[in-house]
Amino acid sequence: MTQTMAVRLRGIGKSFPGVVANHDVDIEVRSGTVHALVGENGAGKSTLMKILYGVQKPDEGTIEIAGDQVVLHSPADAIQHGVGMVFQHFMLADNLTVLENVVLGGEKLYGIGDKARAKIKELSDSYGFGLSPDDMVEDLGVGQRQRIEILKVLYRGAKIIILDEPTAVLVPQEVESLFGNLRELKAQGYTLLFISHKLDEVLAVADGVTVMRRGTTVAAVQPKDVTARQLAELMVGSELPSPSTEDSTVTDDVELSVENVTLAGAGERNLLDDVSLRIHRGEVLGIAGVEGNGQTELVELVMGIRPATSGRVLLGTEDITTWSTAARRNAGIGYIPEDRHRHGLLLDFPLWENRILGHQDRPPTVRGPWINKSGARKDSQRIVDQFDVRTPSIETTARALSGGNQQKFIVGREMSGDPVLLIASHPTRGVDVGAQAAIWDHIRDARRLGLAVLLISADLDELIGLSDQIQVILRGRLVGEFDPDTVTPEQLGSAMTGAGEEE
Amino acid sequence: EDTGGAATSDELCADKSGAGPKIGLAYDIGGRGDHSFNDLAAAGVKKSLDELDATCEESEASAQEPDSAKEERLRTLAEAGFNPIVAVGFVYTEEVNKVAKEYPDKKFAVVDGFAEGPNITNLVFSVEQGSFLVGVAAGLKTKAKHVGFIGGARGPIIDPFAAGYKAGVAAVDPSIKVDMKWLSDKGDDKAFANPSGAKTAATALYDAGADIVFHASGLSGGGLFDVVSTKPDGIWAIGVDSDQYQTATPEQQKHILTSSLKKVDVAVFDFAKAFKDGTTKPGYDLYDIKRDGVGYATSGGFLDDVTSKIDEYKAKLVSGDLKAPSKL
Amino acid sequence: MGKLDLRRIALALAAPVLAIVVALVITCLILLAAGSSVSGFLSTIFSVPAERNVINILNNASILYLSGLAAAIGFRMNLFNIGVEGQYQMAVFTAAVFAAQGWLPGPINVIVSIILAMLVGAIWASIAGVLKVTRGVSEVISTIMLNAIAVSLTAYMLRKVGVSTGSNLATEEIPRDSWVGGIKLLSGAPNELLGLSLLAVLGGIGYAILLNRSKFGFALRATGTSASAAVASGIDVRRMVVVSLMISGAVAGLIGLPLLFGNSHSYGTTFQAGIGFAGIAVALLGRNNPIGIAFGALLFSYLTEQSNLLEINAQVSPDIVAISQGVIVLAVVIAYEVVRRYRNALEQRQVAAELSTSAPSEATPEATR
Amino acid sequence: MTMAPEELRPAGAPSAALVPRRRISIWVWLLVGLVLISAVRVLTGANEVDSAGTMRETVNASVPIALAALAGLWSERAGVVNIGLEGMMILGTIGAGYFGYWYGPWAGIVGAMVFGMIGAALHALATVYFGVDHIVSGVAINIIALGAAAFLADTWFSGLRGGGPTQSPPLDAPLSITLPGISDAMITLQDKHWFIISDLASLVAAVTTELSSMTVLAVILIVGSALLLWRTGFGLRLRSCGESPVAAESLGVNVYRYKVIAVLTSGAIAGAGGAFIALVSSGIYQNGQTGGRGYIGLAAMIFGNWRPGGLVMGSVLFGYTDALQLRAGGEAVHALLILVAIILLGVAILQFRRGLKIAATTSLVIGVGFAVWFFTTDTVPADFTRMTPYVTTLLVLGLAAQRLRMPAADGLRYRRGQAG
Ligand SMILES: Nc1ncnc2c1ncn2[C@@H]1O[C@H](COP(=O)(O)OP(=O)(O)OP(=O)(O)O)[C@@H](O)[C@H]1O
Ligand SMILES: Nc1ncnc2c1ncn2[C@@H]1O[C@H](COP(=O)(O)OP(=O)(O)OP(=O)(O)O)[C@@H](O)[C@H]1O
Ligand SMILES: [Mg+2]
Ligand SMILES: [Mg+2]
Repeated sequence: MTQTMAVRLRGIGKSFPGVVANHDVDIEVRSGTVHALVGENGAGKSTLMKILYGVQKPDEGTIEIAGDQVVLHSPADAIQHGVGMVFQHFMLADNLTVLENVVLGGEKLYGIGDKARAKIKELSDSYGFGLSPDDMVEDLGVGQRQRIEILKVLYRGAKIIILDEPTAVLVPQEVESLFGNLRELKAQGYTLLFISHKLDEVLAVADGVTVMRRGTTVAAVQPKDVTARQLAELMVGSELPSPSTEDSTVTDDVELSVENVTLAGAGERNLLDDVSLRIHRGEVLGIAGVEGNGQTELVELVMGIRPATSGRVLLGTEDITTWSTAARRNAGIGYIPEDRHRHGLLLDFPLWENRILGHQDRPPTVRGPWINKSGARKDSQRIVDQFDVRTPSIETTARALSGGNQQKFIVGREMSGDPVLLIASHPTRGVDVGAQAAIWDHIRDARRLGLAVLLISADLDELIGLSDQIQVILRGRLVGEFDPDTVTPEQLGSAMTGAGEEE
Repeated sequence: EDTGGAATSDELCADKSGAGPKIGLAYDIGGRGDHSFNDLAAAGVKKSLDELDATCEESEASAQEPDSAKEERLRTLAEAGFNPIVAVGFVYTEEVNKVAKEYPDKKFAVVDGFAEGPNITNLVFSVEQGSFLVGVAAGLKTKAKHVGFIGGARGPIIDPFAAGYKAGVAAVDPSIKVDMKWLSDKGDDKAFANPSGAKTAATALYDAGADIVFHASGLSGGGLFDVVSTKPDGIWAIGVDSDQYQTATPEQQKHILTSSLKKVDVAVFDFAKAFKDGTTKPGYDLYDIKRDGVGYATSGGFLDDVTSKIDEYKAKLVSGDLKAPSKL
Repeated sequence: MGKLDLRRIALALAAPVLAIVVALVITCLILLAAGSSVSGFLSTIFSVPAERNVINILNNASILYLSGLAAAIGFRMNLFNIGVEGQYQMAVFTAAVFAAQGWLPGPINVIVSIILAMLVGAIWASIAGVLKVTRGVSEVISTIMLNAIAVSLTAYMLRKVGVSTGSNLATEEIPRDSWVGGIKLLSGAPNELLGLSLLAVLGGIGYAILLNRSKFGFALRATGTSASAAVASGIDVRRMVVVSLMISGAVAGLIGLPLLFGNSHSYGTTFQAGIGFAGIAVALLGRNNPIGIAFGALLFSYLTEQSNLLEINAQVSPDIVAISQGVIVLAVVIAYEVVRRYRNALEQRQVAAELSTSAPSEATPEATR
Repeated sequence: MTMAPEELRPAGAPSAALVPRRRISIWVWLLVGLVLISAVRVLTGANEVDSAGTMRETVNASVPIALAALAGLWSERAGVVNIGLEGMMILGTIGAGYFGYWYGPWAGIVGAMVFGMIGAALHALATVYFGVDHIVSGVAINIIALGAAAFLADTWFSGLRGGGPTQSPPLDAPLSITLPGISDAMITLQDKHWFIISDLASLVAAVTTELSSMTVLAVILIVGSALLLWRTGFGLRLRSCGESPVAAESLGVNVYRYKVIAVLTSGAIAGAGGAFIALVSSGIYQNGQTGGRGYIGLAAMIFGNWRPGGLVMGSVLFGYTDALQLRAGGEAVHALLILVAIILLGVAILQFRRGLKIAATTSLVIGVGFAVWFFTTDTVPADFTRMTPYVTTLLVLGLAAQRLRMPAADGLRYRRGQAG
């Protein structure tokens, strides 16, 4: 092992007000390898990578890149040293073209005109990215967006590429092609550092793995020496809970039926096209699909946020097609939105006021036209206790809570008032394993009591584990029904990408 | 040299040594330096300082102030021992009504006002008569048989100017066309402090064929003079309130035919003098053509050929044979 | 908790006080630069107001307060209602014309006129609301345009129905039995507190209750902080936009009434303008909080009243006070921002402390290894 | 502080993002406009509708608005909402008054831009560094500027010959250009009242007669800004701060710096707009002479969909209707009624073809209303002509606003270190 070290971090420490995100972190990454970084939610992985990319300044410790000790004041410095990063949340301006997003900040390299366009084309072609420089980013899907991100890094001639959870939003096939790209890059001498929660993937592609726990590095291992299970135990120190269905609780009573619903879009294609589905009491219906294929629209349609162009929606036997969102909620639909910050919470309001949100017509939080403050407070406390929301008090603003705790509070709220139907969009996205298990348990409990659940998730294991029935959505249409007991993620994946259709 | 308006020296009231009347002067918006009735009032006070050994204190209204600020201004002057107190502008009417009651032994005057009280004198002007005369002048001088008028805003303030002017023109020759433009709906900044609007209006009037334009729009009139100064000889503008020839630039002077005079300075001086003599009278003190309280200016000598004709009309106005209308 | 609250209160108070001091310092620097008398300025501004000035301050503050409330209702919804100005002009004009007819006896005439004014303000504001929700027109633009249109419209109608006295043009005078008498608050003052300034008190209480206690107020605040969350929780945001703009307009309709019924008794060309714009600043200064707006209105009113004397006492142009007022608005928000950041950090630290004491069970790393 | 239109989109209406981007060149719009106006002129015989005089006034009325709008564009493209434009323009007028009086018109322009930048510096400090709500800061700046200008005018101009506490002495205008040969020939052509040809002639006459050098400067500023913002790396960086500052930061762009540059430029341009009002439109400084043009400029920019070509159209629309009512009065505005009716009918047809039945009906009804108004009257009362610019703006926005799209991060708080 006489290879040079591409990256060497020594004794890195970084704290935010009240949080120690990193301490005593040591990492070594050899040139020309794929190195994986794993750890729980909040373990400090992203922070560490941001330090390496110059976004955050470390409080202590040293950074060496290709053998030279460096001080990074901004991403510009990191780029200068050949480091590039693809962030966990994409960093793209929707209203700009692919070209503009790529050349931004690197205008000196090839200008912003035809030379840059040619360079982008060349890169895109040589890696099979299939991007056209003049497309607007807002028109592109997740997979393409990710490729733009990688292209941005390559365009700058980075030799060390950081990818923060690049596979979280990809379907298995897309993951495969991404890994193909990574191997290719490695073969050309690039060094890749990537973060993932999916340990199988990590073992499949990485040459070295560093494990982080509670802000520090706890182990550096070779993939060939460990199993996924051992890796998980290194990460969390306990067994990974996994979603699994118990005995079926499905009844014969249909709670929600969506009948031939179509939602017209602005262009040629319908956002939802002749969608029909039924969910019985006590049943979980999982919807699998690549993001942007109509899941959001389906949820918003059932919630009454978007009106259907044609078709009907029935709750029990009641036709609710023309009902307002408020009426639907009052009729017992609970809603865990996919983006909790935008749709689920009033971040600057205390928890107890967040309890009222979505329940502003129902006791115990309101009384006639008035807010029932004590009722809201009491019931918030109940949720905090029952759902193990970690917060100093119910007077704390929602913003101050960690994502997992925010999500638990939302779940608790949406399960209040005995809903008959729960719409759960990505209920465990971005929450740590503990909270994840708790949320699964709550959904299962409610299901046992007769709740019907419409579950949308990008996490195929979660879908398979929780659902009684899985439907795949593709370009606004339901294209296949699967039995979770028998289906594999790969099968779902091919249905999701339409590969099945072409075969 | 001090020519910008009648009194732009910064120290109008600096000298407090006089033994005559202590005049408190409350201006409308714009205050001293507005080249209009505030300045004229100041000129009247200046004359009082010189001739009546008076002293003074001045204070001006600010834009969009509450009515209580006007009351406060008057009270402050009264408390500080000033007497008489001259309020410049009809906007002070209600406030003088109130405050004059509180200070029954002080004398108040309101320029253009309509206040009532035993110690209040309203100094009012028959501006339609002065405007009638400049209308006559315009009627006599127009070659195009087409004249124009720019008013700040429709309403009782400016309507008399317009009506008198129109009647004056018609008195000479009813076939002469009179075009009217109004700058604003309200007596606001867009009416009386809007030279760019007046420029547009003036250009439109001259482009449409008028060769004489009279303005009654306060500071906006500067826009008219700007436009007329770029025109060939024989194209005229008519000023308002003071003799605007006196304050114009040389290029503009060549085109300022006359001005419709409203002698606020005379009225204010008369009032101060009456105060000194103890002869102030409550009610309305009308400055009309008979008293030479309104009139037309002859600076520049452009009217020399027609002065006699204009004065015939003037005589008829004085005698009451002719009436200048004040409503449009 | 108690100690922390004390600190918070101190922090909350420190911000506005600091802002006022900063604004005064800046004002003095400008005066110095312009060669004006700083000591004259300070002694005039901080002179004890006479009783009649106190009354003026209260009267103007109550009018400003109504204007501030009107603006604040919009702000709470994240709507920038610049149209308060036009709304109150339309409203007070209508009320003046109606009340002058004397169709109804005394107090009933007043009450109906008040309702009418609120209605007109609401309707005028609703145009902006409807344009926003049906056509997506930014309320910033539409209310600017509506202000200008209101100016033309009231001037036009005034010429149609007004009577001119001397140079003044005004609606007919309201019958004496519908005048709302003043309240003799201070015996030494010749002037009185405007009777309808009580509307400000009622408005403030109503606003506080509506905002903090009612479902509607909750929906309003929720929509204001996150329209997306409001939609998801079943709040009809489009309806909220129209309704809240209408409420804002209705309150705006009250602005001119204390003056109309207590002072001028008619609406004319000299009726006070510009209160709507001042209200925006007052609302921002008061952070859209009912008590904060009261402080803001009193402060603005105090400064304006004291500035009346500047010219006579200190030979300083009263316009200098506008600079102080603007700087105060800016300085206050900056100060609050600094405090807010500090508080957020405090809260985060508190949360972290809480977490570290209650050791999480399933996340304990050493459980199996 | 204004609410994102996203949640307010009328039910069923497509989001701006989904509407296919089909950009019709500004030239096409201008041509269509010209043909329509010419047709209306010939139809109604209201020749003032597009006489050279009206056109020249239109240019003069449009330039300050366009400069304000351009100022807004700079700032908002970098993500800073600038409602303080009015204040920066006011500072521009007083700067132009002071420096213009003492050192001549060009110094006046420079002084105005510097004064505008002082206001902008305050705005940048508050919004960029302290994260203050952009609207609050803008409103405060408007108040400060109004007071400061009044105070300075009193301090600087009292006692000057021709000046006073609320106004400066008369100011010299910067050079204006007339091409006598062309100008006269075109006027002759205009007076023939031929369809299209005379209209074009009056247009040419308008820009060859007493064209202010500041108008030329404004055109250069607008074209230059368009090129700078859309054709250079600098512009891309600046715009990216308004679209996604975190993305920009993650690529090493110093977002604060670009925002500050943008806001300062915005202030300078707004100041230039103030200079135009003081030096060219009025020839004098006066308190309150901006008359809300900063706000109108903001409206023109929004109207123009945050684009240079669009804001010019918005400014011209406003400037034209404003100039027309003052210059030509009731008859010409009356002729506009039928123009509006024709446009509305056209819009109704377009909307109907796009399947927007309710919108189409609304347009149709309003259009017919205007047509009826036109055919049953001879003139529009003066009281209503003055509303023309405002009503037109509302009307046009009502028809067009849904297709507007502001920079994605416009008005949002941004703190350094947010990337990731
Ligand atoms: N800008 C910040 N301000 C305050 N706290 C922060 C900030 N960024 C991260 N943290 C905190 O630092 C800790 C580590 O966060 P980090 O994002 O590095 O975790 P992670 O390992 O990437 O988690 P995940 O798997 O969820 O992405 C968390 O407690 C987080 O709340
Ligand atoms: N989003 C954009 N991406 C790339 N270039 C742009 C964008 N917007 C404008 N431009 C270019 O910037 C310049 C100015 O834009 P503007 O929209 O004002 O021009 P335009 O003449 O109206 O363009 P068009 O004729 O395409 O409508 C034009 O050259 C235009 O092509
Ligand atoms: Mg992370
Ligand atoms: Mg364009």
